[in-house]
Amino acid sequence: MEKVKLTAKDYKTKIPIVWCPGCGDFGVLSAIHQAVADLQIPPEKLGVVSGIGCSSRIAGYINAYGFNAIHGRPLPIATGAKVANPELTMLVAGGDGDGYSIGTNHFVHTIRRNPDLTYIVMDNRIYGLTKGQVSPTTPTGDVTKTTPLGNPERPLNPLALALELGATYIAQGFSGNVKHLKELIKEGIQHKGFALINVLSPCVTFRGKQEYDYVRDHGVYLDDVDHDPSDWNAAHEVTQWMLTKNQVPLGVIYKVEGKKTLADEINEVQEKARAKKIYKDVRELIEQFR
Amino acid sequence: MEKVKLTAKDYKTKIPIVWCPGCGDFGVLSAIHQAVADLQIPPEKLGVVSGIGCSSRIAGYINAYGFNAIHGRPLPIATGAKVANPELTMLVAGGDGDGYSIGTNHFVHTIRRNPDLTYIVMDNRIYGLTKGQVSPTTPTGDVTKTTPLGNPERPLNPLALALELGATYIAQGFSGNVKHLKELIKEGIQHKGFALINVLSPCVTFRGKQEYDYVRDHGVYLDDVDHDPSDWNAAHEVTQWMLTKNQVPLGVIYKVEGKKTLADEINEVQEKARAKKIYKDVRELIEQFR
Amino acid sequence: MQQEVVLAIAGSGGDGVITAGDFITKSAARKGLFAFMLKSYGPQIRGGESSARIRVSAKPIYSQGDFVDVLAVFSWKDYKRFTDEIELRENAVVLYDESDKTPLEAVPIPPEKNARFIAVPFKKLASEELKVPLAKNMVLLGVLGELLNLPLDALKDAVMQKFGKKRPEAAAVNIQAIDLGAEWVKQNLPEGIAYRLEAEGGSPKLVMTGNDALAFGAIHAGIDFFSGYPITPASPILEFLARELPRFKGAVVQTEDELAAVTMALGASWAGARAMTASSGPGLSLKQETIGLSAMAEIPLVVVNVQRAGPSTGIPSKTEQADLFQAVGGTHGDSPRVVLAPADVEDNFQVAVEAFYLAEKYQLPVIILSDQFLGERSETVDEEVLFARERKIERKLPAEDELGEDYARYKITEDGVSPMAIPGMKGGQHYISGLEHTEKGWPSSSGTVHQVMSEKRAKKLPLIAEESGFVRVYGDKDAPFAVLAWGSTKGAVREAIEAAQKKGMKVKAIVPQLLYPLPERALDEALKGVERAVVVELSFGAQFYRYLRAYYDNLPEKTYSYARAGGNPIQVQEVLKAIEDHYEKEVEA
Amino acid sequence: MQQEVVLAIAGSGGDGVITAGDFITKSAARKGLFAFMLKSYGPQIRGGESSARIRVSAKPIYSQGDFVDVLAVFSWKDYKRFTDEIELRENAVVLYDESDKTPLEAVPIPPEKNARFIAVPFKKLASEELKVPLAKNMVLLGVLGELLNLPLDALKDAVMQKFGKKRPEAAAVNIQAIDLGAEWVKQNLPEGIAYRLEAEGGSPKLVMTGNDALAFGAIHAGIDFFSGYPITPASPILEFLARELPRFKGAVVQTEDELAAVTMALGASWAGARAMTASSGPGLSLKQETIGLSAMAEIPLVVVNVQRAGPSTGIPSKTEQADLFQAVGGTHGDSPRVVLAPADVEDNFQVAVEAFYLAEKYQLPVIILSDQFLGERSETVDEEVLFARERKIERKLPAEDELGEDYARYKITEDGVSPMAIPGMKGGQHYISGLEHTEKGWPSSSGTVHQVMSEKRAKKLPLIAEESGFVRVYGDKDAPFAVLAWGSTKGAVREAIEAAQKKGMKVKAIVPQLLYPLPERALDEALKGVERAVVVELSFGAQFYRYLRAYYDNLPEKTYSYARAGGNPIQVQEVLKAIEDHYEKEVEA
Ligand SMILES: Cc1ncc(C[n+]2csc(CCOP(=O)(O)OP(=O)(O)O)c2C)c(N)n1
Ligand SMILES: Cc1ncc(C[n+]2csc(CCOP(=O)(O)OP(=O)(O)O)c2C)c(N)n1
Ligand code: SF4
Ligand code: SF4
Ligand SMILES: [Mg+2]
Ligand SMILES: [Mg+2]
Repeated sequence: MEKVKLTAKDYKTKIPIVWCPGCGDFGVLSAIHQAVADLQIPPEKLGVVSGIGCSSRIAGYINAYGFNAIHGRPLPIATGAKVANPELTMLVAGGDGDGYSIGTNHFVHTIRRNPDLTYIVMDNRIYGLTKGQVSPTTPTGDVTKTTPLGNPERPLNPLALALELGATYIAQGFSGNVKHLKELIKEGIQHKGFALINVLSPCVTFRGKQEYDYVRDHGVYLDDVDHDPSDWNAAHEVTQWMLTKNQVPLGVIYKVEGKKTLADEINEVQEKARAKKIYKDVRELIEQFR
Repeated sequence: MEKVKLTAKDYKTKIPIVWCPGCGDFGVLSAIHQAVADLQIPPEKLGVVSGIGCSSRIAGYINAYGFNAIHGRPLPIATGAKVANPELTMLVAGGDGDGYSIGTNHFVHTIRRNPDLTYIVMDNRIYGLTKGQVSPTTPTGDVTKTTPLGNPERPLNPLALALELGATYIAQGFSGNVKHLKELIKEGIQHKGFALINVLSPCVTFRGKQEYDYVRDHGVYLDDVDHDPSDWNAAHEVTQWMLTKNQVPLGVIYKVEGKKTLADEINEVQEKARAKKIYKDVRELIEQFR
Repeated sequence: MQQEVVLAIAGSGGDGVITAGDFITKSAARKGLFAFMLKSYGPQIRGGESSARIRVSAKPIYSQGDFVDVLAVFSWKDYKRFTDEIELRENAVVLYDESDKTPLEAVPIPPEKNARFIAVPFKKLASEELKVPLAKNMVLLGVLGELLNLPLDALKDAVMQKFGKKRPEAAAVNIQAIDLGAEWVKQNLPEGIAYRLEAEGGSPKLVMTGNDALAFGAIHAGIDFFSGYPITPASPILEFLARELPRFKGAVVQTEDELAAVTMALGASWAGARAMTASSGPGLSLKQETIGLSAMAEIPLVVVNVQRAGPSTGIPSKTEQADLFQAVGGTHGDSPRVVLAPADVEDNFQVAVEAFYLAEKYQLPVIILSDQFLGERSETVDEEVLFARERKIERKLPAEDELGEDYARYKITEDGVSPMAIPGMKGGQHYISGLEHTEKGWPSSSGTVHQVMSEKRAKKLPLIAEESGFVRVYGDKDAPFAVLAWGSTKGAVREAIEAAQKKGMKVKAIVPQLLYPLPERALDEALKGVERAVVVELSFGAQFYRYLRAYYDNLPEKTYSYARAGGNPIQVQEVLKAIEDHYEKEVEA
Repeated sequence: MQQEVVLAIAGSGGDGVITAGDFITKSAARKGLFAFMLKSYGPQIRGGESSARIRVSAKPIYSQGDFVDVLAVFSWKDYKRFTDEIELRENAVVLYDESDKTPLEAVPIPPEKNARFIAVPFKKLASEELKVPLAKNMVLLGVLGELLNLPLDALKDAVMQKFGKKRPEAAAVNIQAIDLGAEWVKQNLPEGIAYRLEAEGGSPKLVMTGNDALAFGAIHAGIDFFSGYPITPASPILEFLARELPRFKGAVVQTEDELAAVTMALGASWAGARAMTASSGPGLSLKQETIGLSAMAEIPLVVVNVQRAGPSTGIPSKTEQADLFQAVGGTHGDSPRVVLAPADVEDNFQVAVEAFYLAEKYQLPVIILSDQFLGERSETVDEEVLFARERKIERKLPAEDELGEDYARYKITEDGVSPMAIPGMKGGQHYISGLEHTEKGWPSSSGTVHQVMSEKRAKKLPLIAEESGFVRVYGDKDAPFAVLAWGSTKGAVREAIEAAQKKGMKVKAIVPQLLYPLPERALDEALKGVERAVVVELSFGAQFYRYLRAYYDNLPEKTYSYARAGGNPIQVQEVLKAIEDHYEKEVEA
């Protein structure tokens, strides 16, 4: 066995953390620190791209190449980076607002393209950074700053959506269980292609402590029940648990390997193109203009 | 029986049509003309909002309040209009690029909000107006201007996506069968809430005539088979036919009534708010600042 | 006789610093005093440092005040974060919690300020006497109230208003705490500390933030529809309207992003509603395409930008005036629009009304350039001033005989405004688009049509520039020296003008409320006799200075620029120095 | 001796008008002549009207030519759509298909043009002799080739190149058709029609469009990654790169929208690639937020805007120069960037190279403002000129000893450029964001830090302005009168200068290739001795004129504006008139 050199501590940074005491995102951060340590990913080969939100600040707290970009756009940024620099292990992080509201278009089409990214969404079912407005995952009826009389809308189900779109690794974690979450992240990183990890990561400031209790009381670990993550229909049923059984599934909901990634596609195109014609010098392009 | 006054002809306009001879969109236009005539919708009560694309030009060819807006944004524009002016019958029209590429975010969240709109997507599986680039519904392997060696990507399945997102009226039509399509549109307009009608409307210029043949040869009318559109699982299976059976389902795939619309939600909020406090004069708002 | 005082309070998130500041401001307003309160937060979402800076005065005030007279801190650690923002006046009084044992030499206050330090047992009184450590901010309130001679009754009223109904016990404890603090001052204040405001105020005033004033103004203007996406520092507009607009049967939608927010508002307006959206820089960048559509399709639209420091995410909680270029020219193409700039909290209300007035009358996008400093500060406001300017808000509709077959949505008219048929109007059916079009709205790719329609759309601009009341002048009307400013720098500029006048300089300030199109004639009028000018602004790139050069023909030849990056609001001293720098030169010449 | 000729061909979509135009242009280039071809389409996607306008000359030409010498039409109906765009020279030769029986009095050509009408049996020859009615455009080609004395061999070569391999039968028929047309001219051309180009050309030239030149230039500059979303008239750049870049192991992604396009390119650049995206106005509006991120996070990014007439959807197929304000200031905040403007097809290639050079060297966004007229026209290009300007494209990386714990991504340096660690570099790990930040990239909300970092980012601009080769001067270097222009108006301006000189005026043209930051010193140099100037542009709002006023201190006091809406490209006559209007005045004064 190879000697383990890097520990979780080696992935910490010195940037002061701005999260509120008790914020779920601390758990996610620990899980990431431990996951990349377990996998011994050299920090310089690790990229972390995030959007904007409390959760997105995480890019600064990991010893890596961190890019806390703009709201809603971490997926295309990370896709570009991964295409340009395929050696990088690329984590993408953000909030429910970032990923499932302003970023939904990219969410849909990134899944379609299947780049080898691990997308960790810290779903606190609220807009934290902007101080408590309704998010697309806020439960119906909940009072927020912009739904003072209760949220009239129905929440989006990102797990079901990802499944329908053809994602090949879909998991849900809980920031209150770092050990479990760490394993999900590791598996996501090792999965070839796009991996979605939705993490219930309570915002204690704008959703209160009961959010922790909710997940603790209603969480069901898929390892404890007879769930086959390679079975699409079973996975689909699991994605509906919150509606059908008031249960929060935790674990790997769906996973299949072997789907072409964006890198595979790009390589194929390059090979096909070069099979037709290879230029030795840029100047040869001139021929088509004569 | 009431005397029918308006005919399809009354819904035509004089603006010169720019579509190529043979374009599928002509069929969609006829179907709309006939549908609104059948329903005797007064032209001044009809709104047609579209994005940008060949298909989106349709807003100019219907005697109505037509708004050929900007690329990808017809859904929120129509939502705003419908909220502001609930009496209008509001059609939204556009292409596969407009709705399923640049407009996907609005597609997702409009379905969640469920405004009472009828959204007709002229899906020609290509970008027509910009002269033949790949679209999110272009089949894998097809050669387009931007995939000269064949489209490496997997197409999006808008029907399945809408179903997963909770749409309550989902239908697919074919511009080659105007009569059938007309009925789908009428049903969509009469449906309370968001109605999606995906219309296979071939682009003869950039996809060739075989696109017609494909639908004709592989189309299966749901009326002819034993499909129950109120059964979600059955509907889901139907949305997969193109992949699983190389068949193109035509007809109403899913339909349930009774889901709250955006207008219902807005009314509820207004009622709740006014139950708490009603201002007789704007100036009374001042009290909170004392 | 003490006419005014600038207070600063610094603490951690849990310390209730902002609440204390709010109560002081409210009670000052009730006494009829003028007040101005600025909040500032550290990067922490909760539990981080925060500070409130409150200026209270018997005379009208226009800025936050450069120097702090009285500083109150719960801990030196928290205070440290704000040294950039808080400058003490010489001999300032510094109240600090006695439990913070930092030696005074180590405290981040320069010795040359000669501050008078007073240790106060804020925490101890709250914990020991009341057993409610959290009430320390109310103890502080009592201390400050007594120190400044604010009416304790008014402070207590403010407490009752906030907690009375919902949490009567909390209210009772807080009131006790106020008394404790006041009592402490009476017993323990060293001799020679005299910050008692002796002034009598006028009639009671309102206190509101600029964001609330803007949202309120929009309701006054008859807004029907608002769609927005949260963003600091514009979210309070969305929140205010989400709460209040439904009571007026209006609708508010929080959308999935800014693209939906602006297009939804445009759709509502097209269908006949008065519609608005609001955001800050990043959101405005995303809205540019639709602003162009509003201009091209000639659909009224009000777009608010509560500016923050940029570029990119920048400093979301800090102010700047650097979105001017974007407001004027951020859209592709030659795209007519109106840009309005409120300059204080009252203005936020009035400019909202003006925005609807102009948008509806001229059928184009109106951008309101507020900023964080304007939007988030609280200020005393006079009710009558708020409602003083009346505007008749109306959209030009087609007459009966203009409808039918020949109805031309973009009919060329003298003023460039064409009667707009609203969906639902019989015989008004027509087709519009963002494409260049003929009078009937039919798409055209003719260069001639493009020129003619560009002229048609542009015709509105000179008329808007002639609308009255959009240029304000402060100071000596005949002065040969002017400060040109816009938006939230107005306050400091106005006070600097007064200070310069006191120093014997002949100066005035010119502050347009309408930035685009420039009200040229009113500016000409205001600039009469001006030989030198300095343009003062909070934009590193001196956008206003450059904009004036580009668009205004009669700028004094000797026009200088004082511009710096935002973050902290501009100070009176800074403006005064800018005046002196360039005024001096004139004397030399 | 005829030195040049301007041809126009009009027909329907199926008529092969553009193909015919392409063949003429190519064969002229092979003969070593200079050629310039402009296409124009009606609103129809297919089957609508189209026209090709080709200017061929023995001497260098810079514009489309104001007047048409030879017009060929298949049907008068189609031609009608282009009367706005095609002005005949007096006594022009008009070839029309004899099957169109419209009486010549009813033809949309003003009688005062005194055109010489010649009925030609294009269709008949193709249908009857060849049984291939579609070959009528090749008959036309033969007619024109013979009429102009173009080498028929070269025409046939062009045909072979296009069809020879894939469709040999088509090639054979086409060649026969060419012969038929040429023969018809020999037999039937009335006396006195002499448009034979007598000139000998130079060495064979390339023919390319501006869009292709730009994409080719990007490949020459070593582009690794391109992401784009289709839009007229920028799509050909995406299409060219989708075809060619994979052969160089680069990657191209067609994204879901422009937001993804620009952010994906930015991500690729952050990870070390040379990355570009391209769009037109509406897409650029959507990209503003990310352009600001590129500026703030200091990540190189090349963004192409092939401008079209706006605002909003405008006229997608027509040109304009009205996105200048947006390019310079469309992003919120004070956001440094570079704006480059190619002025002809060759320039598109070179500017692409310059763009990568500047973006990589200075770590900021570079916007290329091309336009529809530049992007879609075909022009003869000299291979050697294309590759003449060499630039060393390099990103400043940290030295070994700068890496590690203390690595500061935004280290303040003399030139404002900080060594950039690329993901993968050991010890270079760091955190960046669009937030204002310290040298280490840590977020900061301090106003002081904001000012310092604004200065740091702005330091690059004067250095860029000093980079050489960005201002071109044409005409009389010592002239007291100058035309200031940018981008695609250059061609007409340059020819107008020549015409004015011929008329005895002392004039020059000054055309900066770098628009932002303005190369002030080079402009000062170019403007030496200039007393009057006119700024010529295709923007209704006179954006360049206003921009120069805003940013350039030494504009001659008497600087005038000639500006109009786009649609049709600017003409030599128009510029000449603008010169005369303002030059005259000088003489009077
Ligand atoms: C374009 C743009 N719009 C809006 C914002 C303001 N904004 C910052 S974070 C955020 C949402 C935060 O919610 P989420 O993504 O769920 O993250 P959280 O703070 O809850 O972790 C918003 C709306 C922005 N920065 N940029
Ligand atoms: C913001 C923006 N991006 C790109 C375009 C260019 N554009 C016009 S239509 C279109 C797509 C057309 O495809 P689709 O929506 O499928 O309509 P179709 O023409 O096929 O009916 C694109 C990309 C635009 N007008 N605006
Ligand atoms: S506001 Fe909520 S999400 Fe943000 S740091 Fe605090 S607890 Fe976490
Ligand atoms: S290009 Fe295609 S979609 Fe567009 S009008 Fe022609 S056939 Fe129809
Ligand atoms: Mg959240
Ligand atoms: Mg399409």
